[in-house]
Parts: sequence; C-alpha cells; structure tokens
Amino acid sequence: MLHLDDKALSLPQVAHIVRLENENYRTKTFTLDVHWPEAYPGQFLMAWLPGVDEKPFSLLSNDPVQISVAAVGRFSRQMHTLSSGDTVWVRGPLGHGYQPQSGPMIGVAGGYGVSPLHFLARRLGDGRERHIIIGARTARDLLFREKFRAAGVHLHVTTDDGSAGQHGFVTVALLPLLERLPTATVYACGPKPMLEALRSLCQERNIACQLSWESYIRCGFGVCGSCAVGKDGWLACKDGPVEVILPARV
Amino acid sequence: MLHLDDKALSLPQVAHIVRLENENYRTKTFTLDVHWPEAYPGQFLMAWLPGVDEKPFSLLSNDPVQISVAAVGRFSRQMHTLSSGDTVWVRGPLGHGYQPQSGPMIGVAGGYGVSPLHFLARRLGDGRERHIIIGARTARDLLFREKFRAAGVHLHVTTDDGSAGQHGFVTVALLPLLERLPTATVYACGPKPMLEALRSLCQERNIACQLSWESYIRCGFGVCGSCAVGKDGWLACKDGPVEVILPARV
Amino acid sequence: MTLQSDCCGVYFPNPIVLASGILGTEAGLLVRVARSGAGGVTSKSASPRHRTRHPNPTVLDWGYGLINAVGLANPGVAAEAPILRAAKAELQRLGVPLIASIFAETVAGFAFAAETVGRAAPDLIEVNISCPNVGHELGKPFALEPESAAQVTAAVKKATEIPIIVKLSPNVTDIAEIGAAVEMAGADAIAAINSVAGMLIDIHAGRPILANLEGGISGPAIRPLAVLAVYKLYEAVNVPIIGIGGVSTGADALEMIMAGATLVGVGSAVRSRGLEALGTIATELDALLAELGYTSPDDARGIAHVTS
Amino acid sequence: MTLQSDCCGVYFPNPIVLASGILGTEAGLLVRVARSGAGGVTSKSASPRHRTRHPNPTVLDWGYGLINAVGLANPGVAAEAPILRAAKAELQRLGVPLIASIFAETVAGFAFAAETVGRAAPDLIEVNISCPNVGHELGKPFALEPESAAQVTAAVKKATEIPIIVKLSPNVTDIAEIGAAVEMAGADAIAAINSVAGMLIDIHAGRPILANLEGGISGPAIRPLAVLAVYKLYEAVNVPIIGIGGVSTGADALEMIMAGATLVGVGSAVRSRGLEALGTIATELDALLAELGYTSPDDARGIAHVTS
Ligand SMILES: Cc1cc2nc3c(=O)[nH]c(=O)nc-3n(C[C@H](O)[C@H](O)[C@H](O)COP(=O)(O)OP(=O)(O)OC[C@H]3O[C@@H](n4cnc5c(N)ncnc54)[C@H](O)[C@@H]3O)c2cc1C
Ligand SMILES: Cc1cc2nc3c(=O)[nH]c(=O)nc-3n(C[C@H](O)[C@H](O)[C@H](O)COP(=O)(O)OP(=O)(O)OC[C@H]3O[C@@H](n4cnc5c(N)ncnc54)[C@H](O)[C@@H]3O)c2cc1C
Ligand SMILES: Cc1cc2nc3c(=O)[nH]c(=O)nc-3n(C[C@H](O)[C@H](O)[C@H](O)COP(=O)(O)O)c2cc1C
Ligand SMILES: Cc1cc2nc3c(=O)[nH]c(=O)nc-3n(C[C@H](O)[C@H](O)[C@H](O)COP(=O)(O)O)c2cc1C
Ligand code: FES
Ligand code: FES
Repeated sequence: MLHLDDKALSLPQVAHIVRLENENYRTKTFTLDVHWPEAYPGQFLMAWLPGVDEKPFSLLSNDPVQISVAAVGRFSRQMHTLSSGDTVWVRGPLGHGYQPQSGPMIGVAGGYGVSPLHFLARRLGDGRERHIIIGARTARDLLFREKFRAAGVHLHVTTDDGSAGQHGFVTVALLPLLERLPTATVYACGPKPMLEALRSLCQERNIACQLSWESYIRCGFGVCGSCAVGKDGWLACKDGPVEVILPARV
Repeated sequence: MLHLDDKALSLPQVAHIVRLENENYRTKTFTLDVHWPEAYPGQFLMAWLPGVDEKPFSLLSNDPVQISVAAVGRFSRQMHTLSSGDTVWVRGPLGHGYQPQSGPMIGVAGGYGVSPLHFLARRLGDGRERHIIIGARTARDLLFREKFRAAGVHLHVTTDDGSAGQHGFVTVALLPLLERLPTATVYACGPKPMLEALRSLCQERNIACQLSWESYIRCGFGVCGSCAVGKDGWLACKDGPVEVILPARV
Repeated sequence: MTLQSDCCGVYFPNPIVLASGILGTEAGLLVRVARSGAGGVTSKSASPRHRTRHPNPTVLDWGYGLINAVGLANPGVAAEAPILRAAKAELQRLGVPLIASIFAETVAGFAFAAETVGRAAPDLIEVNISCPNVGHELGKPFALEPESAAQVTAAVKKATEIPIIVKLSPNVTDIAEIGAAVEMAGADAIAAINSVAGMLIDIHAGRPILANLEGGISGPAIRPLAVLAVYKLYEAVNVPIIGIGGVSTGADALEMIMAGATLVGVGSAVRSRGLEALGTIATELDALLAELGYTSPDDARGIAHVTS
Repeated sequence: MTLQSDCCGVYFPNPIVLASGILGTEAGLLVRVARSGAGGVTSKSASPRHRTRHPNPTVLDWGYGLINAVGLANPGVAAEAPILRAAKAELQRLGVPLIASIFAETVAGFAFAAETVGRAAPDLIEVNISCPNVGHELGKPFALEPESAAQVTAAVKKATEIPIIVKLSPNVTDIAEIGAAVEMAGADAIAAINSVAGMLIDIHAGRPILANLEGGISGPAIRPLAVLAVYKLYEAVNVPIIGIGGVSTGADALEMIMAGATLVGVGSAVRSRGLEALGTIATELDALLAELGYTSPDDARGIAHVTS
C-alpha cells in the first residue's frame, strides 16, 4: 500500500508572501517562500484563496517563485489586499513553457505578458541579442520597464495612444526587428488579438515564434477540457500555454 | 495522481511451475519462474490456488523461487496435483527470516523445516562449521538427506522410532553439539514443541538461537492480527516468522 | 484477435470509450481523443439551459485519484448540438461512435435535452441521472431512487429513437435495484459508475478544498467499487453495461470486462497517462487478451461470475 | 498543547484510536498498540457465537488501500471476554481506554453480546452493525436501514450501562439519516466509516481474488469518502463522532477532526507505517496543531463547517 508523503504535491500548497512590490498603479509582484528549481519560463501556477477562487498566473521567477498580478477582478483584487507574511495556496509548476532556441530573442509582451518574458530573458542570458517590446494602451499601463533594463535587454516600448515610446501597436516596433534579425525567434505573451497578429506576421516572414495563450483554466492538467483553444482541441494547460510554431521552411 | 505500474506487486502474482521433484512419499519441491534476489532464508511466500486457499510456505530458494510442500490437507494436496507449466499465484517475500551470525551453524529441522534451513546452510557457505539435525517420526518422513549432503554440511538424523539415524528426538543429536560448540548459533524450524524445547535448552546453556514459528497467516503483513504467537502480541508474519533470541550473557 | 464491440447495435472499433466530462467539451477534443485510439467518445453532459461554472478549485488531484465539482457547468443543449454535429461529422470518418451525454433537473428537461441533442444524430445518448431532481421535496439526485431513475428513463425513451444509456450513481445502498428499475423502464444500456461522493479539507485553510465543498471522487481509488457495481449489475440486468471507474491499464479494462462490462469508460487515467491513455489501454487490452488465449472481449465478458 | 480527548465521559490521552479488526485479536496486541502511543484501542468485533474463518485470501493490499473479507471470523464473545479482561487490566495501567467491538445477526444477539463483553468492563462498547440481519427477508446488514440500525441501538442500550458507539456503514444512500436514527435510539457516539464494499478480479484466474468474492475497501483510497461521511454526520447529530477511514498521517487526522471527529480511528495505516503508526500519527497531530496555533483538538473540531 502506498504511503504518499508527497500526496499533497498536486494539491494546493501553503505559501507565504515574503515580499511585495508595486509595479504600476494596479499591478503587484509577489515573492513567495516556495522554490521550484525545475520550473522554467512560460510555465504557470494556480493560486488559491480559500472562499474566493483559484486562478492561473505565469511564473516571473522560479527560485523563489514570483508572480505579478494585475488587479482587474474579484480574485486579483483580493490578492492585492494581502500583506507580507500572508498565506496564498499554490500548485504547480504547470504546463509547457517556452522552448529556448539558439539565435536572437525578440520578446513581445502585452499586459501581464511581461512576467514570463522577463523570466525568459534572464534565462537566455546576455550571450545573445535580446529585444523586448512591451505594449500597452497608455503609459501608466506599461510594466517592468526598469526590470527589463536591469536585465540588460534592448527595450522597445509602444503605446496605443503614444503617451510613451512609439505610437501604435507592438508591431510598429517588431517589424524593423524582424527585417534585421531573420534568424531570431519571437517569444510572445499577451492578449489574443496580439498573438494572432504575431502569428500571421511571423508565418509570412518564415520566422519561428512561440506564443503563450490565455484560456479558462480549471484542472490545469489536461483532464477537464475547459481550456481548449482553437478548433483542434489544443489544451492551453497541458499542450501549452506556449504554442511553438516552427517556420515552414528552414 | 499515482500511476502504479507495480500496483499488483503486493497482490498475488502469476507464477509457473518449471520443475517438480519428489522429496519423499508426500513432499514435493516446486521450482517457479519467479526470481526474488532480495529474499533471504527464513522468509516465506503466500501461494494461492483460486477457489482453494492461500497458504504460507518457507522459501527453499530465492533465485529461482523454490518451495517444498508436504501434502497434508486440502491446499497442499491440490498443490500436488499440479504439473510442470501449471500456474500458482504467489506473493512475497514476506516476514523477517534468519539473521546469520558469525560462528558455527547448528540447524535443527522438524518436518518441512528443512526448507528454510537448507536455504540458510547454502547462504552461510562452507567457510564455517555447519551442522544440520533433521528429525522425524520415522524414516520415511525424513526429508532432504541428499540435498543437505550435497550442500556439504554435517548431517545428523534422528527418528522417534529409531528407524533411521539416532533413536530419539532432535535433542539427542543436539546436546553433544552444544557442548562442543559453545559459540554456535542454533537455527531451527519445526513444530512448536520442538521449538519450545530448543529455546529452554539454549537459554540454559546461554547459546544464541533463532526459531521460526508457525501460525495462522492471513494478511502476511502485520495488519489482521491472526498470526499472534505468545502473550506479547508477537506477529509471526511481520516480527517473524523467525524469533532471534540472544544469549543472556555474552 | 478483434477488439470490435457491439453495444445496442452500434459498432465500436474497441471497447475503450472516453467517459463524460473528461476532455469532452469541444468537437476538436472529442476528435483528438478518437484519433489517439479511443473506441468511442462521450461528450460532457449538457443540460436544457446554460449552467455557469463554480469558482475554482473544481478539479484536483489528491494523489490516489481526482476530486471534482465541475458542477455540470455546460453551455446548454442548444449550444451543444452544433458541437456534437461537428464532432459527429469527423468521428464518422474515423469510424468512432459518439455518445452524447445529457442531464436535467426535471423529467421534462431530460426529454427536451434528449430531443435537442438527438438532432445532432449521436450514435447513443447517455442519460446522466446524478443531478438533483428539483421537483423532489428533498432535491435528491434522480439516480438515488429506483422510481425517479425509472421516470427519467421512460421519458427519455419516449423522446428519442436513439438508443439510451442510463448512467448510475454509486452513492446508493443498492445499485442493482436501480439498474433493474431503469432496465424495466426501457434503458438500452447502463453505465456505472459516476464519481463517488467525497470531500477533502485543507487543514491550513480549515475548510473544504473544493469551492463546492463536496465533490466526486474518481480514478484508481474507486476501481474496486466500480468493479463491484458492474459485477452486481451484470447479475441484475440483461442490457449491456458500460463499466467506468478507475480504469487506467489494459488489465483494469479486462477486469471490468470479466465483471461483465461490454464497454469500458476511461476518464481520470487521462491525468496519469495523458490524452493517449485510451489508445494505450486498448493496445494493452489487445495484448492481454491474446496472452490469456481469448479471441475477443466477448469471450472474457462476465467470466468472473463463478458458480462454484 | 494537549491531545487529551473526552468521548462519552471517557478520557483518552490522545484522539488516535485503533480501529476494530486491525491487530485487535489478542490482549497482547492491544497492549502493544497502546504502548506504541495509541490514545485508545478497539478489539476485533466479536459475535455471540464462534465464527469460523473464510479460506484465504481474506486480506490483501491492492496498492491504493486494502481489501478484506475476514468475514468477521472470531472466537465468540464467551472466549473474547477473558481476552478483553486481560487487555483491560494492562491498559488501565497505561491509561489507555479499551473499546470492545461486537456484532450479531439478530437484535437479541447484539444484546447478548453487549452483556457478555460488558462483564469485562471495557470503557466503551462499539456496536458494529455492518453484519447482515438474518431476521430480515433480504438479509440486509442492519446498517443499511434507519429502522434496523435503531432497533439494534435500542436493544444494546438496554443491555448495558457502558456507553455505546454505533459504527455505521458507508454503503448507504444517506449516512446522515442512519446517524440521526441511531442517535434518537440512544447511541452515545457514532463511528464512521466501516470499510467500503468493493471487489478485485484476478484477470489471470478470471475470478474475484477474495475467497468471499466481495470485500471491504479501506486505506487511503477511502479517505475522502470517510471525511464526507463525518462532515455530514456532524451536521446531523450531536453525539461525538469517531472518524475512521484512510487516516495515515497527522494531517489526515486533523482533517477528520476539522470535519467534526472527536476521536480518529486508524486501521490500514498499520500496513504502510507499521504497528507504531498510531503513536506516530498522534505525534504528528500534536506538532501540526501547535504549528497552526491550536491548543487542543477540541479547538479545531468541526471548523471546516463554513457558514459563508
Ligand atoms: C496561463 C495564464 C497565465 C496568466 N498569468 C497571469 C499573470 O501573470 N498575471 C495576471 O495578472 N494575470 C494572469 N492571468 C490571468 C489571471 O489568471 C486572471 O484571469 C486575472 O487575475 C483575473 O481574475 P479575477 O478573478 O481577478 O478577475 P475576473 O473576475 O475573472 O475578471 C474581471 C474582468 O477583468 C477582465 N480581465 C481578466 N484578466 C484581465 C487582464 N489580464 N487584463 C485586463 N483585464 C482582464 C475580465 O475579462 C473580466 O471582465 C493568466 C491567465 C492564464 C490563463
Ligand atoms: C511461516 C510458515 C511457513 C510454512 N512453510 C511450509 C513449507 O515450507 N512447507 C509445507 O509443506 N508447509 C509449510 N507451512 C504450512 C502450510 O502453510 C500449510 O499449513 C500446510 O500446507 C497445510 O495446509 P493444507 O490446507 O494443505 O492443510 P490443512 O487442511 O490446513 O491441514 C490439514 C491437517 O494437516 C495438519 N497439518 C498442517 N500442516 C502440517 C504439517 N506441516 N505437517 C503435518 N501436519 C500438518 C493440520 O493440523 C490439519 O489437521 C508453513 C506455515 C507457516 C506459517
Ligand atoms: C473532471 C470530471 C468531470 C466529470 N463530468 C461528468 C459529467 O459531466 N457527466 C457525467 O456523467 N460524469 C462526469 N464525470 C464522471 C466520469 O464520467 C466518470 O464516471 C468517473 O470519473 C469515473 O471514471 P474514472 O475513474 O475513469 O474517471 C466527470 C469526472 C471528472 C473527473
Ligand atoms: C483486516 C480488517 C479487518 C476489519 N475488521 C473489522 C471488524 O471486525 N469490525 C469492524 O467494525 N470493522 C472492521 N474493519 C474496518 C475498520 O475498523 C475500519 O472501519 C476501516 O478499515 C477503515 O479504516 P482504515 O482505512 O483506517 O483501515 C476491518 C478492517 C480491516 C482492514
Ligand atoms: S484546464 Fe482542464 S484541461 Fe486544461
Ligand atoms: S497474518 Fe495478519 S498480522 Fe500476521
């Protein structure tokens, strides 16, 4: 008979908040007393607040575990009421993340998409050319500018209203990079329309891209079917969240 | 969630009889296509014949697994009807067996007690003085004389009716050995009265002894309580079947 | 050796079918599971109207199995029908039957749901009676009493020409009694078991882990309960049985067949063995049957019912 | 921190008690378990007359738990009484209460058994009503219907002054209903759950593995079922509950307590953690309670019953 000492490992585990940072007017970074040395960029965790809900968040860091949370609704607002020392339950790491390729990195982040891309940029290291494009509606929504600079990447900023960086969508900054770096891989995380635009752009130009999709996660381990994306039964929680698209011709 | 590929390991496993040997008029040795490299002398298995019963048998050998079965009742008679290639289900190895000590070996076997002692004699090897005393009611009940000779041990035979070897109980052969070999360990397996006599003899003479007790085995893993021996809740299946008794003074 | 199986006149390439509620939310997923080797697929149970989801956690892995309270969240039969139609078109090409699962909170709701999904022409309709009967004074699930189970069965039978499978709950004193009642009421087949009621409490939070408090236990932990249910049903009814509960290997599937199952449902094993679990289990079953000298699952069905 | 617990006026040094049928066959074993740290010990259920044993296998480990059909083999209450007396003498010195478990096939048999074991002065009597009622037309276990469960309870209550625990079966549609019935009939406490009915089939033999065909499932597999049963009973009755089923760690014990248990029974964990399991679990529980800021098990009892 099995004695599962680790039986709880796939159940939510107690974690304590050890540090809190404000990233912008509605986004905070939480550092937890949890260490997942095996986790890698693009993977996510499920955070549970008893009596509230359990929601997915991309890892910003694995050792210690960090997540950045934008306060947009019931769960995320509740997260923002927590203080250092408070408890949040987590399970993970879940999903398949980015698969680092050789060659230059072009990261494209919309909204909280900065989280997994900052993790990835650090992981890839400064032995290669690394670009990050962060896009937002307006200046105050921008995230992680300092963090990315500290990581030593080439930072490109776009806003829909031109209040910071280049005026326009992330594509404004992306197109010249794609021209200049045909062997680069585009790693992206952000809203669905952004990802769909990137997919077309990259496929037209025969450039490898890896896109992290958002979807309604329930089980997080490929059983309930609630996170299917697209028509082919692709599961964000198990096949993804990162979709790896190789260029048609190499 | 666990995927127990080995989930069946504690359930009865299919084994095939690969060889059968007649040991005496009512005892056969079964060689199975099962290999338990980690098993050691004094341990036992549970053999199941569906629709009949499941009973414990001491290991005569571990690699391949062998047992010797005396046809005395329903289950053991059924075992004797089997042929080479037939199936018997086994689970094990179970229990705690003999704990080999340095110094000479004196093995005392009554009835099927020869099985674990032959295994032990082989395991101890010829680098030390090894004696085996086999006792039986009458000549035709004696077991393993040839097998023990082949193993190179000093063989002593006693029969209650004097029809073979010395006339009397195993103690007739044992007492002179105990005199001559005060540093020996007595390893025994046989009927309860024999074991009780041996215990007193050894304790009086301050000689270490290891006794294998028989009892009604159900679970074989220390849960059901059906195999308790004596007043202290000693479990034959889990604490034993071998009881290790150290001399009072060393 | 053939794994071909017949259930209510529907031909299954092998007896391993996807259980309801596992991956069956989208046409693409049903097709994907069929492509990976399933003998049949069941859609997630749909109800007359859209039902919103519970907050999470709703599905967790507790080591010995899963616990879920997805709460029968579903888009409703009207939205489900096009999903079923899309799935059916592709499944037909693959030769893999589609089972459409339905539930409702009233007898009339069941009839309506059956009619609606029936228009998408699934090969079989599974009637999941584990949902509480809102008409009942205590709101007990239909599956818990022979009378209410039979009522639903009769109503669905009238509403559709497609053969129906009634799916029973294990949370009853005597499942064979319920099985006999739904057979009498016209069930073409019986599925057993649905998940077993259970609860887990998080000791740090001091409260049940599922937002719904209690949930359904599935996976390896419930296998012996499912085997016994199938065994008892096989002695109580004559219609085919879909044996479900904790099956994760070919050996487990064969055990169900020996207990009396015609088809074997697989759900939670997708957790431990991936989406390919069903195809893998079918392959293992094939090898085992051959090794044990059977020429088909039919040969082995029910043989554990010893008379001696 | 204290683990001291009170159940029906009996003082337990800690709430972890040995469940019936595990190691409880002999005085020496009961004492040995008490010495290794148990808060209380329960003897194997004894019946009015000696009952012979089934052929083996009767107890097996299937990986996720145990399955047993020891078949309530026992020497009968007349032979059991001296065992209990011997155990009691020694247990009293250790300050560990003795629970004597009984069962019978008739209501009168229960009364007789209670009277007989009562003479050995156990601290509590556990009434195991999972045995079939031979007087009932279908021979259904007493535990399956509120009426028969209540009848036994009332009869035992009349036959002895010692407080009685009625042990319920999980194999029912509504355990809370049975619990309420036995409380009404005079039960001083309720124990839940007994093992869950199940079956395993050996595919090579093509037949159920247990000689008895079906058996009781225990161990980790049934823990969520047991937690839910205790949770439901806690809302239905006011008497103390002994929570039993799949507990193998201090965390599991605390989960039971949070569901509402006053004492926690441990059986199958002896398989995975040895005879010392109960003492180990008590130690773990102590550490956990302290870590979580409770000063006693009483503090944590029932707190999982959220009202929000
Ligand atoms: C794989 C994955 C990774 C994720 N990683 C992160 C992460 O790193 N950081 C993070 O903050 N969130 C992340 N999310 C989203 C997160 O899980 C929640 O959806 C989010 O916190 C909102 O939950 P809520 O209960 O607070 O709001 P809800 O009540 O669910 O939503 C409130 C409203 O906000 C809208 N909304 C939801 N998410 C966003 C958003 N990100 N921006 C703007 N509006 C939104 C909804 O459409 C809704 O109208 C991730 C989601 C997935 C699937
Ligand atoms: C740890 C352990 C190891 C064992 N090892 C062996 C072994 O290596 N070889 C072996 O043959 N048996 C061994 N046994 C005994 C064996 O398990 C069975 O008890 C035996 O085979 C009889 O079972 P049965 O069903 O055939 O007879 P039953 O119907 O159980 O018994 C029939 C009759 O035979 C008597 N009887 C039982 N055993 C014996 C015996 N050994 N000699 C004479 N009469 C007996 C019984 O008292 C009964 O009256 C061992 C038992 C234990 C507990
Ligand atoms: C996440 C999940 C969702 C389920 N949803 C449904 C459902 O919608 N309808 C239904 O009849 N059964 C549902 N079930 C029960 C399964 O179909 C199946 O009966 C049960 O899980 C036992 O099988 P398993 O052990 O192979 O998972 C669900 C089970 C799980 C795990
Ligand atoms: C081998 C064995 C024998 C049992 N015998 C009895 C018994 O005689 N009387 C009883 O009330 N329960 C008996 N039970 C049930 C246990 O007391 C307990 O209710 C059940 O095993 C669940 O607890 P666990 O998961 O901790 O083992 C037995 C259980 C096992 C495993
Ligand atoms: S969240 Fe359940 S399958 Fe992806
Ligand atoms: S045979 Fe069960 S405890 Fe020894």
